[in-house]
Amino acid sequence: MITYVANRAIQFVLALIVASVVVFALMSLLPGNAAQVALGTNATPEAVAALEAQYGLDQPPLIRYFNWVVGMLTGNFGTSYVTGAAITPVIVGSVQVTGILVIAAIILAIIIAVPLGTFAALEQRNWIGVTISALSQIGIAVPNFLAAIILVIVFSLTLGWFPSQGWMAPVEGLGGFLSRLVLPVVSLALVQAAILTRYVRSAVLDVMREDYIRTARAKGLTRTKALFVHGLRNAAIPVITVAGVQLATLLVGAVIIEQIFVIPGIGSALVRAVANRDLVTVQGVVMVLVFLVLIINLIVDVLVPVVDPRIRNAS
Amino acid sequence: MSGNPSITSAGGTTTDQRRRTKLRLNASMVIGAVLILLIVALALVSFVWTPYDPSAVDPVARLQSSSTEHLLGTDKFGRDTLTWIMYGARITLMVGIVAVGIAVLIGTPIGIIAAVFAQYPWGVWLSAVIMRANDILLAFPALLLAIVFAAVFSPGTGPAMVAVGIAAIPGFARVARSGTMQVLGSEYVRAAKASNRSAPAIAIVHVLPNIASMVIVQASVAFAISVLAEAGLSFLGLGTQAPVPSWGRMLQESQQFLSTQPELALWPGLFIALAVLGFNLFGDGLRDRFDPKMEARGNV
Amino acid sequence: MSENLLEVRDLTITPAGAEAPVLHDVSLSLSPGERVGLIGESGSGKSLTAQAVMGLLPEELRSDGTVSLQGFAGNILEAKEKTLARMRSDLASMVFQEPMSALNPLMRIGDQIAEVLRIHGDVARRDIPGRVLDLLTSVHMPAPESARYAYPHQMSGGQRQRVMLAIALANSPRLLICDEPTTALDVTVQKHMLELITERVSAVQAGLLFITHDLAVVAEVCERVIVMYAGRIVETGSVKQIFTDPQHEYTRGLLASSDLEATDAHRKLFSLKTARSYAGPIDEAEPAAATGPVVADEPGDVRVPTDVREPVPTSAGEAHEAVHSPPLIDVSGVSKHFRSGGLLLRRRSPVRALDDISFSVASGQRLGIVGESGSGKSTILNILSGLDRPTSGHVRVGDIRVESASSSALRTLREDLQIVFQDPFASLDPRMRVEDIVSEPLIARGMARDERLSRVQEMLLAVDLDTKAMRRYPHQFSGGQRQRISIARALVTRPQILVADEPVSALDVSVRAQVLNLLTDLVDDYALTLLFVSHDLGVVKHLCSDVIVMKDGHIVESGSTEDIYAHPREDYTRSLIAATPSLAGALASAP
Amino acid sequence: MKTPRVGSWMAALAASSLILSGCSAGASDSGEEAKKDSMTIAFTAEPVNLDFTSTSGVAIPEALMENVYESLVRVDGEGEIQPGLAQDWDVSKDRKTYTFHLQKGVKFSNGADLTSEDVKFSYERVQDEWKNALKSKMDIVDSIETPDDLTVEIALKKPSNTWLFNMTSLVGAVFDTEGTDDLANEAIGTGPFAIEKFTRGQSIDFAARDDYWGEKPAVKNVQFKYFQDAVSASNALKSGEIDVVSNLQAPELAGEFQGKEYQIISGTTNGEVVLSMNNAQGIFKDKKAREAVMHAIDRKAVLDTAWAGYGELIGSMVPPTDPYYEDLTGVWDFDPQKAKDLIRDAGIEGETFAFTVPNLPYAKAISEIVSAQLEEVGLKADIETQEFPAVWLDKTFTEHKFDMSVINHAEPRDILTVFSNDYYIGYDDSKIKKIAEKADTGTEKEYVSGMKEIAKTITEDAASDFLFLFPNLVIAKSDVAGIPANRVSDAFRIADLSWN
Repeated sequence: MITYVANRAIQFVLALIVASVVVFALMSLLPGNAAQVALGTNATPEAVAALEAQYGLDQPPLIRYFNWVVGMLTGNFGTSYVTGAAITPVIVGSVQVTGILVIAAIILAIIIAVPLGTFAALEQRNWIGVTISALSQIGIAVPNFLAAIILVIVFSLTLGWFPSQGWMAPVEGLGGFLSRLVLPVVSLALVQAAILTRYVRSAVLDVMREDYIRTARAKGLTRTKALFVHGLRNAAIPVITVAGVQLATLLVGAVIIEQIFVIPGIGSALVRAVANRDLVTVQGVVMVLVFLVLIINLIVDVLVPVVDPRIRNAS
Repeated sequence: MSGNPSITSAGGTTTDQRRRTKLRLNASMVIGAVLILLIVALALVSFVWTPYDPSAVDPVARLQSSSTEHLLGTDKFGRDTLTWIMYGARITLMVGIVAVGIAVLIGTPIGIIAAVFAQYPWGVWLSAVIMRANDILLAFPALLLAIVFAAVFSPGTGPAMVAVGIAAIPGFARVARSGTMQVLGSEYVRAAKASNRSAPAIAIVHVLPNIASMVIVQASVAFAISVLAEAGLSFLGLGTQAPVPSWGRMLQESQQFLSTQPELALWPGLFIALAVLGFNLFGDGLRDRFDPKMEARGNV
Repeated sequence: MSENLLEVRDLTITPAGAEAPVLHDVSLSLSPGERVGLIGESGSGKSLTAQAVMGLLPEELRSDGTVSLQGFAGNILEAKEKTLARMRSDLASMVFQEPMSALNPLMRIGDQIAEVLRIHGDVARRDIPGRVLDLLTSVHMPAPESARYAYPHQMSGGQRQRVMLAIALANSPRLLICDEPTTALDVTVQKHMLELITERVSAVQAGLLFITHDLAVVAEVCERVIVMYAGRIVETGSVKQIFTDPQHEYTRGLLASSDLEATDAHRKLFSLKTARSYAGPIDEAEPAAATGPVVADEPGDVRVPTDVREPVPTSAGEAHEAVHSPPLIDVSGVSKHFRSGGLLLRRRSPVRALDDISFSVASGQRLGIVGESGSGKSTILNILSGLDRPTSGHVRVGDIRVESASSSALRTLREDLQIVFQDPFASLDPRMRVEDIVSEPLIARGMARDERLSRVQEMLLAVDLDTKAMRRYPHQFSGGQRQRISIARALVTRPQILVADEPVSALDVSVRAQVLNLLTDLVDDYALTLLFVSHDLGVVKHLCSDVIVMKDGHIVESGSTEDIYAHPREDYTRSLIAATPSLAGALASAP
Repeated sequence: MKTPRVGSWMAALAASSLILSGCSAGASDSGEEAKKDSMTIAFTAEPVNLDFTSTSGVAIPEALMENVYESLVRVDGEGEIQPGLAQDWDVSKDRKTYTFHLQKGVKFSNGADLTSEDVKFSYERVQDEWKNALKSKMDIVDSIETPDDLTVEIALKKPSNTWLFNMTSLVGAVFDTEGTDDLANEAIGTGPFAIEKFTRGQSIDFAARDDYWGEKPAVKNVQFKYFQDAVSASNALKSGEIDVVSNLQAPELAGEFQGKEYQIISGTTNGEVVLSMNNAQGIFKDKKAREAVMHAIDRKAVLDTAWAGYGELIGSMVPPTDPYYEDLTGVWDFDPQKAKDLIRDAGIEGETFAFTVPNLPYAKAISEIVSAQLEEVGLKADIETQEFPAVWLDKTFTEHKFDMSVINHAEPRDILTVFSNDYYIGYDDSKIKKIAEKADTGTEKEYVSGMKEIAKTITEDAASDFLFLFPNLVIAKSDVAGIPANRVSDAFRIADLSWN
């Protein structure tokens, strides 16, 4: 297992370095700069030049890149010359917010998808199975911002069960935190649940054809019991990998839900920073995102051998 | 003693069983094809005829629900929604197909090359590098690509499509790589090697046809995600720009009228769902049709 | 009705949506403790019958008729899943064919055995661990204490099948059904398994329904035999009566084509069509085998065939002249070690696949390589065909030194040496038409398209396939037909050497005879040198003039086929020969 | 058809998620009694930092001016200049020296007393250290004297009618001599409120100062909450989580607040929505082409469809609240036929022009209807949407790569800056330069008549088409009082807010 971890670590670091170069290059492509944005419509060329000097934008790119990387290595993403505030707390805060939101959404998606997908596979011949897979097909087609708006109209404006927007940290008030979590999590979870249901259904269908399910039935388990006792764990492996990819894409994918529900997540921070051409913050946010996604990939790669002894022995 | 049920003289049972499964499989493919043709028809007809000129503004007839002269009602500028749905079909089809096209044409070869390299001792780390680069691309938020492209090339359907397409590459690379590894492990590839076929020839002749079904499934799901991503981008002002009609933007702009005039969101949302449903069903049908493993087992 | 353990009346099974049934009015019965064999080739419906008895038929099949089991109220075919579940592994249990995939890969062996005890609750919870240990020892599992904590993938095929048997017999059922339990096992392991089954079944006084395509195995295990063909029962009777005096034409054909020692006038194996002149099994090989007192077979009660059968003269004759000219293939001191290491190439104990192998093959010679799985026979093939390089030692094929050959030299080697693979389903690309599959080796030679097509037609005729087959896909052919396509592909470049890697072990008995006859004709017509790899001694004995016996990467013994079979020098060879079930041997010892 | 299916599915899921949420605290958890001394106001553009000396834009002064920072003078809803930190002031005969007498007992939020020294320090700092280009409004100041702690004498280089008005804007803000080291994060002012919490991208919380020199504000805690999405803001108001939506960016939603529990205020701002044309180069260099556009655009239809009719039609770059306002809507009447003739004369029939549109809600809506109307008369718009502020500022504003654009110029009294030579519109200001010079130094009356003449000349030159005055569309709960109807100064004054 040690060589496995060692070479994964090396690949991890290499990936981060390459990502940092790509991010920096992409940012320098962006037209317009922070100085212009700061001075807005009543800027004069001299004022813009002076501000660029103050922001250090006039230094050659290589030096800016190294200052930034050195800063990052020491754990501080530096101060944003646009907002004048330290970047690290902004990133850490917004990652926590999006983290809670996205993990809750994926968990809810799994809670919905596993039973639905299994049931669709078990009943694939009769109308229940067909409706579930049809629903999941249509579910994929529902954009999450449409689902969000409908949820707000139904559950917030007419029924008044939940607030229509806003974010409250758990420490400030559990009731407020939970009630503001429900609608955004449900709107995020719907599409993911629909996609996951399709993968669970095909994973369970594959598992049902396996010989050890037939053995389990020959041992005296009914068809459904055999599937639940023996099948589901084997079906878990493809589901884990898909859920991992979904979690990774949702980190930024949730930005639209963050905007509708006014939640200060990492996606909104990224959009705001790019709009203000606050390049240092953008680079910091993207590096954290890349780091998180690589961590998620690592967790999935570690989880799989935990579930499957065959892989555990091989590596 | 594998499961092939045919013994020379008792052929009767197997052919009708295979014909039956072929019939059932086609059901999902046929429905899918019909839906896709409906949307393609909408797009094609819009080149020739539309009830109104899409840019024709009629402030008096603003925000009407469906009526005789405006079948699906009008938007806040008084433009005919049915016309916009027909024009929008073009953009949505283009976005879906171009984005998936980019992802398939770049992602699949990357996957195949990574798998082929993994066979040779010197290629193992190269394959690892390719797959890690793939992870980085997965880690890169599609949204950031979209923002940068929109800023560099000015926001519009083009940059949005390309960004969504690039973001879908990792998915195809993974599917292609695992599929190719399976095919390269098979005995018919060993046989091909034993008869002097070169690695590229094997990749084209043996690998591509055999992983086609997996790529098709991935493509049908990717189509759905791309269409929705473009709609989402228009939410941030990055997708198709005014006054070009696109279902995504119609959906996003109908958001303000949801409680007063919901059908403004209903029609674009419905047609996006039909398009996505169509491609998914067609994808499933195609995969089962070409996948002998599925046919031998005869179940859907 | 009541005294019979199992009663099946007019069982008919029809797939949903199809009219023609797959099983037609099958009726059979089994009295308590009786051991009955159910023989038939793939597609005969024997497995479906077994699944019907256990209530494990796939959903999309409609079944009519009645299946009643002693101790189970009502017709099993109409019972609900809940009531059936209580019956399974309590009254009747089943062992399946593929041990590799029959156990849940994520669960330890001990837990999977304990589960069947827990389900039926005959054993108190705290005694279950003890009971699991007893079961493992009862199936002669080595080191049962550590085996219970192992995972399925840490066990061999034979050990897994023992676990399946332990599970099946855990609650001492009244009826044990075995569906081809030993087909996937090596010969020696199969022998122990069969002995174990008979021993455990009699210990528990359970009835046995044994399903197989291998007549010799049935003869060894069962008292009565039912023969099925195309979904119908064609004949039943005692083992002796069926195997010495078969009534139905199909039974006789089956008997003839599975007897590798009998050849017809043209020295061809009997096949279904040519079975009429088959005289029945003659056990002329002196039972030198050490195991058990085998009474020499009285020739009296067996009709001596008209023409005197003598060993195949031609090949032996040829072998003598070939000695003078230098051998076509020369392998000396070859070893092959596989080193498994990650990116950092950490030192891991190397796997020694081949250890100092030396042999040579004269041109035109027919050499057999015999050995069980893991003996290294496939590794040898890989090296000879240039797909792999030896770790040490050198290999010469014609004038090419394989271990140091350049890639272009390897290309010419591959044109002279072609392989026929084992699994007819996996060795043909499912998405290519037959004409492309067979012509593929010619493409690498840069032959023009029309010349390639004419060559393909010529080869298809040579393997008795009509040229209409060219436009069709592999899944439209039976196992036997696909193997012919594979042979056509191998011979299309007119190679000097044909390497056959277990070409017939995946085929039905009746089809096997046709393919072997085809091989013998082609080897003669194209003056090929044949390297025939197999774990089946009978096939090698029929086809090859000389044989090498391999075990764990070493050559245990080598020599002409007659010497090795008549008086094997090494114990391993002797146990291999003894373990190969032969029809005549079984009949001789049958009561 | 689609909504019910989604609805039923949602209901089932919501029920399960309701259990997940356990104790849902109901819609607004701010109880009845807390409502009285706190208020939440929704805004759209959120401030990047608190330092308007180096970052321009509407958001920062909107939050800080008259709430945290105060100037010597302020302007009321009707555009009249009122006393601020200066109790009163007198102007010398040659109108070049202003003597301000400061209020007594004024304290900064850090406890320091306000003295004339602070005023001198603040205004000299504008000239030397400010990056914000608005600092040019202080160029006219020659010297600042402080005879005693409560008197400030400011001498101008030459008399100016606009200088005193300019002092009501953020340029006139008074800082404490020790309070300017971290302006981006800390705002130390003399105003009625101090900043309690500033969470970037989310909200600013103001707390009333009990040591304020003037009248104490009725509402103690005010929160500015920033909404990227207009629909979320209106939903938050409907469900009672916020009390006021300042400047609703989706005017169509206003219709849903007709009921008695809400009030809709549609006042004026200083924002003129300008359909700017590139006068220096390209198709609209030719006056005829510009005139054709003026006739081709039906400004009423643009207002009704793009911004649901909220906002006022104005014929020039001057809002009604400015003293030199004159209704010039009649100068260019909607006459498509005349527009077609002009286009034929100018020989630009069927030509395409580059229409750069910032991706702001009002701009995108306007571009759709304007391009349709121009197409009617034979001018084809090639619309290029540009990310605002970065790309629009870079390509259109700085590099002048455009033929036509549309933007809301929100700065007060910006007619002279927007129509100067080097500004992005590229208007030839030679005709109006001398008039502006005379007006500024002349008497009050001369100033008003001079500025009117300038506004008329610009409109007659068809430099740009003034579509409409951006409305100050405020929607609030019916029991909220003291909301500023018109936005004349930079500030959104919260001191007058109260519950009744």
